[in-house]
Amino acid sequence: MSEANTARTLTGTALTKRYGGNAVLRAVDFSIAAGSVVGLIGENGAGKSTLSSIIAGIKRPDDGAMTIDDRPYAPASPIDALNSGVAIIHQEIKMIPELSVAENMFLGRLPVRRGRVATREMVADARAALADLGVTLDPRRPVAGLSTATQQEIEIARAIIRRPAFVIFDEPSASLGRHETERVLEQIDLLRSRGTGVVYISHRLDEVLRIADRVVCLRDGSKVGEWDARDIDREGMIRAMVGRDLARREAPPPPHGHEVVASVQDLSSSRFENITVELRRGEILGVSGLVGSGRTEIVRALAGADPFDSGEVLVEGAPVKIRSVPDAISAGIYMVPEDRKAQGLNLNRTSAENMALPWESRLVPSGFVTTRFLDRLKRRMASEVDIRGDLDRPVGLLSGGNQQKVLLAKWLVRIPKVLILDEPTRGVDVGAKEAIYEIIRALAARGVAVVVVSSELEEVLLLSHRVMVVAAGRQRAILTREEATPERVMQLCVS
Amino acid sequence: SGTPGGQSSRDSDDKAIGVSMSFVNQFYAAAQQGMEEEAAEQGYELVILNAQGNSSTQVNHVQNLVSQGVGSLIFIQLDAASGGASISQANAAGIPVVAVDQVPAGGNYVTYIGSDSVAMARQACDHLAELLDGEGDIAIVEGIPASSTQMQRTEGCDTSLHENPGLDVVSTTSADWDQNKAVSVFANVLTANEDLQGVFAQSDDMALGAASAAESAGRENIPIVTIDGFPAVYDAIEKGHISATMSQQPYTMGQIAVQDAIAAMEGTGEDIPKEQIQESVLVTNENLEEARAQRYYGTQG
Amino acid sequence: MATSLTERPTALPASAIRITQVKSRLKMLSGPLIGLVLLIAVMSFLSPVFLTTNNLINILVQVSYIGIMAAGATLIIILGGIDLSVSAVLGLSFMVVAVTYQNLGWPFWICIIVGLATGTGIGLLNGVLVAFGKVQAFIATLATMFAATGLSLYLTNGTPILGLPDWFLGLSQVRLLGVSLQVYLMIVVVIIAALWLKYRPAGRSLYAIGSNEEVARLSGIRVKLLQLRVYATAGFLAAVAGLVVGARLNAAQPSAGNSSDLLSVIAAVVIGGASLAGGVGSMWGTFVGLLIIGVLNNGLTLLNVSPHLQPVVIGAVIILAVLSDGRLLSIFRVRSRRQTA
Amino acid sequence: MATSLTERPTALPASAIRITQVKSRLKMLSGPLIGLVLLIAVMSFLSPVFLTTNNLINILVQVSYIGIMAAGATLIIILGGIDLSVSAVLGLSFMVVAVTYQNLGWPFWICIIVGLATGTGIGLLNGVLVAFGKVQAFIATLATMFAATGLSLYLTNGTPILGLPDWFLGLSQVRLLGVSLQVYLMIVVVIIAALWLKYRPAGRSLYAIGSNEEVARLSGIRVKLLQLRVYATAGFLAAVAGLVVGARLNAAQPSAGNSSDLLSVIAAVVIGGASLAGGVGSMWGTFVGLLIIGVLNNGLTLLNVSPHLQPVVIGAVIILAVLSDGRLLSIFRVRSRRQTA
Ligand SMILES: Nc1ncnc2c1ncn2[C@@H]1O[C@H](COP(=O)(O)OP(=O)(O)OP(=O)(O)O)[C@@H](O)[C@H]1O
Ligand SMILES: Nc1ncnc2c1ncn2[C@@H]1O[C@H](COP(=O)(O)OP(=O)(O)OP(=O)(O)O)[C@@H](O)[C@H]1O
Ligand SMILES: [Mg+2]
Ligand SMILES: [Mg+2]
Repeated sequence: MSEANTARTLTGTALTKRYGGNAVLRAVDFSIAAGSVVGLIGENGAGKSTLSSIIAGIKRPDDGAMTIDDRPYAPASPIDALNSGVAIIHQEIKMIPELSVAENMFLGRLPVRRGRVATREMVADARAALADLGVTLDPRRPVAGLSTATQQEIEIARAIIRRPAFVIFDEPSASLGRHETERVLEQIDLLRSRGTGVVYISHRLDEVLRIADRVVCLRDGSKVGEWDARDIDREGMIRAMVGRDLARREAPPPPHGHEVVASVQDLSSSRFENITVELRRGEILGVSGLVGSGRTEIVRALAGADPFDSGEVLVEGAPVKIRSVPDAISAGIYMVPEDRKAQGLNLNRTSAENMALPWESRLVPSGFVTTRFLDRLKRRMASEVDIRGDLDRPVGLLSGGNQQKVLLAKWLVRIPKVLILDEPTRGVDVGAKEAIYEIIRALAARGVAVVVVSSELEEVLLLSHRVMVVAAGRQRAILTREEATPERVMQLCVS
Repeated sequence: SGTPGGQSSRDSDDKAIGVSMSFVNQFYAAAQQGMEEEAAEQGYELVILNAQGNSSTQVNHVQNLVSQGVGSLIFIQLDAASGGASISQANAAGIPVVAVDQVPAGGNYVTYIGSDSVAMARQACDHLAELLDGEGDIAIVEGIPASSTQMQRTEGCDTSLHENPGLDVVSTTSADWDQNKAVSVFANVLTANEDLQGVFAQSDDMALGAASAAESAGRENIPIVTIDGFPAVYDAIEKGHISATMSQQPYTMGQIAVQDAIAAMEGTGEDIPKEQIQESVLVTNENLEEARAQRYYGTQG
Repeated sequence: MATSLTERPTALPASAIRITQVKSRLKMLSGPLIGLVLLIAVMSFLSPVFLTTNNLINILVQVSYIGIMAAGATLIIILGGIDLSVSAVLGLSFMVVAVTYQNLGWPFWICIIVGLATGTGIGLLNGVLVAFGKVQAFIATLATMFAATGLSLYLTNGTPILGLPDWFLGLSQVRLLGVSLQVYLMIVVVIIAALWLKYRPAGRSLYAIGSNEEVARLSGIRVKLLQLRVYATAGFLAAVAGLVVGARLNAAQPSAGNSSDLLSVIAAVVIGGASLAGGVGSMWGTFVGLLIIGVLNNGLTLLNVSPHLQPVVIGAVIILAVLSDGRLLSIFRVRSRRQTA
Repeated sequence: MATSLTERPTALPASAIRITQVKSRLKMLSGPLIGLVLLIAVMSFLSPVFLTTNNLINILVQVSYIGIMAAGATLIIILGGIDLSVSAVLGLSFMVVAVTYQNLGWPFWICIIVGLATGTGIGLLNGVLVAFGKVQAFIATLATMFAATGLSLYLTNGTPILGLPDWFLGLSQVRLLGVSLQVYLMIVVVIIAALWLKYRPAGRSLYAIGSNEEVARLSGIRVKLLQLRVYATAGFLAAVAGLVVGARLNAAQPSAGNSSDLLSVIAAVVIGGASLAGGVGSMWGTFVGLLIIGVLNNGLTLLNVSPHLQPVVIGAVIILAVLSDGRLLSIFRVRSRRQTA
C-alpha cells in the first residue's frame, strides 16, 4: 500500500454506464490529482454514486477507461481497487452488526498472527484510526447498538486506515451532526496535506465550498461543469445542478390557525420525560437537540411506534389511546421515520407497492385491493410528489433522494392531522429539499400540524413557527420563531 | 392399558423390565398391550421406549435401560445394525434379553418369541399363487426399505415366487408401511398395469390402502394378500376387499415375553426354549370367525 | 397541492410497463413451470398411460391433502416463518375427530368442528409463541410437532380408529365430472388463498412483513395479529387436510401425518419459488411445485423405477426443475443483449 | 449554511464495556444455558441414577454423532444456509466404507478415506449448487438428501453390511478415563470448529456472510469459496459421524441416516441460539443445545414417561428452555429501568 500511496493522478475518460437501455452515466471525463479535493455535486440520481462506484471497483463501466499515472486501471472488485490505492466510503453504511468495530474495519483482510486473527494488533490499529478522527470508542464492542453517526465515522476510519492514494467520500455528512462533520472535514484537510487525492460528494453545498479545490457537477449522467472552487458560488452550483435558477424561499411559514389540533401532556418513558406541547392547526413545530437527545424516541412514542409509560395525547380535544401505529394512524398522526432503509421502505418492492402499503386496509371500501386502486394511487402520488424513476420497479433501485420522496409520498396518500417528519431531508439534493420544504408548507397551509425533527438547525429555523429544544430527554424550552436564534437554541441544547 | 408401570403392588426393590421397540403399527400396540397387562397382573414395572424408526436411538435407549439397571430386557429389533449393538450392551451388563418379533442380529438372548416372518411371507405368496392358479401379473407393495421386517418378508415371498414361475412381478413399490401412502402408490400401480391380477402387500396397513385404491379404480376384484392380521383387515376380508392375511399373535407374544423376562431375571428361566415360534394363521373368508374368536390382538381385536 | 420544483420524467407507455410486469412474473415462475412442462413431456413419452385423464385425476387426488397444507405453508413462508407442525397437526386433529366420534359418541359434524378447532388451536399456539413469545418459528413449530405427534399416539395408545359415517367418506368417494370432491376442496382452498394473498389487504401485507417486519409495523400493519391469523390458518388447513386423509383411509391412523408429508409440503412451496427468507412466493408457484411433486411420484411408479432409486431420481429432478430457471434466464439475457447491441 | 448541533455521547470506561460484553454474551446464551441447568436439576431430583458418572458419560456418548454433525451445521447456519442432507450423507458415506471393505476387499483405512471423500464430495456438490447454481440451500440439500438416501439403499439393495475390523470398533469401545473415544472425537471436532469460528479470518467471515452477503462480498470476502468450504466441511463431518455410528453399530445400515437425526442436529444448533436467518450463532451455544437434547432424551427414559407422552414433554421442554431467555431478560429490564428511574 505504500507503493499505491505515491500515485499522482487518477483519470477516467468517457465513462459510461447503462441500466437496461437508459444511460445513467454518459461519457464522463473525470480526474483526481494527488493532494487535492474534488467536490462532486449533482441532483439526486445524477449519477454521483454510480461514478464513484465505478472508480472504486464496485461497478464496471459499459464504456470508457481509467488510468492511474498513465497505467491502465480497471478494478474488478473493491479489493482490486483498494490494492491499487483507491478507497470509498459508501453512501449507505455497510456494517455487520454482529461483529466488533475492529472486525468491521478490517473485514475481508483480518490480520493473522500464528494462525489466528491478531486481535490485539487489530484493536490497537482500529483504536488509533478512530482516535485520528476524534472518536473514542472501544473497538472490541459489536457494531450493533451504535448510532448511525458513529457507524459513519467507523466507515471513514475503515477506508483511510490503509492510507490509500485516493479516497471517495460519498455523502459522509448526511447522518452526521455539525461537530462530526467538522471533524471529517479536518480529516480531509489532513489527507490532502499528506498528498491524498479526495472526492467529496455532498448535498450540503457550503461543505463543498469549504473543502473542495475543484468542483465537478453532474446532471442526468453528464458532466455539466467543472470549476476551480474559487470561481464558483452556491448559486452557480445550484444553477449547474438544476439547469436553471432556483429561488430560495426564505419566507416565513404560512400563518397558522388557533384551534388546537393535538396536545401532548406529560408524555414520559424511560428515555424522555414530561413532554408537553400543543399543536395548532397549520402549525409547524421544529424539534431540535443533540444526537442522542431523545428526539426520535419522543416522536416515535407519539406515533405509536414505541410504548410510553405515562402521559396523555388529545386529538381535537378528545383523548386518544395510542398503543400502536394503527392507533396513531386512526387518530390522524402519521410519522415518516428517520431511517428509510430499515424503517421506511421495503427496498425490494416497487415504489407503488410501498406507497400503498398503509392504505390498502384503510382506503379500500370493497376490501379488495384492485389494480385500479393501485394505479390510481400511484398516478395521483406521482403528480403530487415529483419522483424521478419508474414507480413499478423496486424502490431500492432509485437514488437516495427519490427514495426519500417515495417515503414522503407514502404518508401523504391521505392527509393527516399531525404529520411527524424525522430527518425528512437526509441525503436529499437542494432542489428536492426545496420541494420537500414546499410540500411541508403546503400541508401546513391546508391545516396539517407538522412536527419536523432535524439535525440541521438551519432547516428547523427556516421551517418552524415554534422550536422545541430537547436535551437529555427533557423538553428545555419551546421558542417562538422570533426567540429561536441559533445561539439561543444551541445554548439550550447543551444546558 | 394406559401408562405402564408405576403402581406396582410388589416390593419397590424389584427390578423393572425394560422394553425397547419401534412403534409403527397396531402389531406393536397389541404387543405392548399384552406386555402391560401381563406385567400389571404380575406386579412388575415396565419401562417402554419407542425408537421411532431410528437405529441409533434404539441403541441409546438400550444403553439408558442398562444404566438405570433394569432386571431384564424385552427387545424388538428395528434393524440388523441396532440389534447387534444393543444386545451386546445388555450382555455385557449381564441383563437377560428376551427377543420379540425379530431374531437379533448378534449377541446372546434367552429366547426368541415371534412369528417366522420368512415363512409367513412365503405362505402368503403361496396362497396368492393358489388364488391365481400359479399364473398372472402381480404387484408387491413393500415396507420401509432395509428394515428387518421388509427384508424378511421380501425374502419369503421371493422363495415362493421362485417356485411359482408363472407369477410375474410387474411392479415393486414401497409405501413405507403407511396406509395413506399405499393408497397413492397403489393407485399409480393400477394405472400402470391394466392386467394386474394379484397383490402382495407386506403389511396390513398397506393392504388396506391398496384395497381402497383398487375400490376407487373400480378394480376391487384383484386379490390382495397380506401379513399381520389387524382387526381392520378381518373386516376387509369379510367385505371381500382383501383376500387373505397371515395373522400373527402379538398380544400373546407380549404376554409370553413378560413371563419369560420375569423368569429370566429371577433366575428361573433355564428351561425356557431358545425359540418360541408363534403360530401364524392364514386367515381367509373361510376361517374368519375362528380367527376373530382368538383375539390375537387383545382387546383391540 | 404540493408543488414540485423539478420537471417530470418521461413516463414509459403503459403497454411497455405491462410487458415488463408480465416478463418479470414469467421469470419468477419460469423455472418451476418449465420444469413441470418438461417433466410432463418426458413422462408422457416414457409411459403410455401417463397422459390418460384417469391418471391425471389420480395425480390431483394424490396431492390434494398436501396441497391444502401447502396453501397454509405458503402464507407462513411468505410471512417469513416456517411451520414444521402441519403434518403432525393433520394426524392429531383427525385423531381427535375419530376419538370424539367413536369413544365419546358425539354427532360427527360436531366432531369435525372439534377437530378443526384442535388444528386451529395448535396453529394459534404456534402463532402466540412466534409473535408474543419471540420464539423462532422453527423451534416453536418443532416443539408443537413433537407434542402433536405424541398426543395422537397417546389418545388411543397407538391403535387406529376405524369406521366413520358413510356421508363423510363421500369427500373421497363422491365424484363430480369424474373428479373426487377432495380435489375440488383443494382447488377451492388454493384459489381462496391465492385471492386473499393477491387482493385482500391482509394477504398483501404478508409480503411486507416477510420483507421487513419493522417497515410493515411502522406502516400501521398489525404484524402480530397477522402472524396469529396466518399460523392459525395453517393449523386449520392442516386439520382440513386431516379430514381428507381420514375420508380417504376411512380410519384415523396415529401414524398419519409423517415427516415425509411435511417435507413434501415445504418442498412444494419452495420449488414454487418462495424463499424461506420471507417476502417472496405465490400460491400459483406453490401449485406448480405441488404438481411437480405429484407428477414425479406418480411417474416414477408408472415407470416401475426401483424404490431404492426413486429418491435419487426425485433429487435430480428437483434440482433440474429449479435450475432450468437459471439457464433459461441466461439464454434470454444473451439474446436481449444481442438485440440491444 | 447548515448549522447542526451535535455532541459526542459520553464514552463508557473500558471496564463498563467489558461488563456489557459479558452481559450481552450471557444474555444470548442465558436462555438455553439456564434451560440446561434447570433441566439437569429437575432430572437429578427425579431420578437417582441421573447424576451418576456412568449416566453422564452415556449422555455424551449418545449425542456424540449428533454433535459432530451439529458442528458442521452451526457453520452452515451462521453462514445463512441450511443442510438437510447431513444425516443422509452420514448413512451413504459409511455405506460406501462398508461396501468398499466387504465387497471390494480394500484395506479398511483406504475405505475410510473413500467414505470421507464421499461425504466431502456431496457437501461440495451442495456448495456448488448453492454458490454457483444459486439454488436455495433448502432445495439443494433436500435434493442431495433424497439422492444420498436412495444411493445408500441402492448400493446393497437394502441389505445391511455387518462385520468391521476390530480396531475400528475401538472408536466406540476403547475408553480413556472411562470415556469412549467417540466422545473425545466429538469434543475435538467441536473445539476445532469453535476456535476456527472465533479466531480464523475465514471463520469470522461466516458471520459477515450470514448477516449481509453483499457487504461481505464488497469487503473482499470470497463468499462463494467460503460457501464451498463450509458445505464441504459439513459433508466431511457427516461422514465422520458416519464412522462413529458405524463403529457403534458394528454395521452399515442403509437406513442409518434418519430424518429424526437431522431434526436433532438442526434443533441443537437453533436451541443454542443460532438464527436460521444467518449471522448469529456460536459453537458453544450449539454444545449447550446438544446437551439439552441429550439430557432430555436420556432423562425421559430414566423417568419412565409413557413412550407416547415423551414427545409431548420434549416439545414443552424445548419451548421452556428457549423461553427462559425471554423471561429472564424481562426481569433484568425491569430492574435496570428501576435503577435509572
Ligand atoms: N442497479 C440499478 N439498476 C437500475 N438503475 C439504477 C441502478 N443503480 C442506480 N440506478 C439509477 O442510476 C441513476 C443514478 O443513481 P446514483 O445512485 O448514481 O445517483 P446519485 O447521484 O448518487 O444520487 P443521490 O444523490 O440520490 O445519492 C438513478 O436514476 C438510479 O435510479
Ligand atoms: N442506549 C442506546 N442504545 C442503543 N442505541 C441508542 C441508545 N440511545 C440512542 N440510541 C440510538 O442512537 C440514535 C440516536 O438516538 P435518538 O434517536 O435518541 O436521538 P435523536 O435526537 O433522534 O438523534 P438523531 O436522530 O440525530 O440520530 C438512535 O438511532 C437510537 O436508536
Ligand atoms: Mg448517491
Ligand atoms: Mg433521530
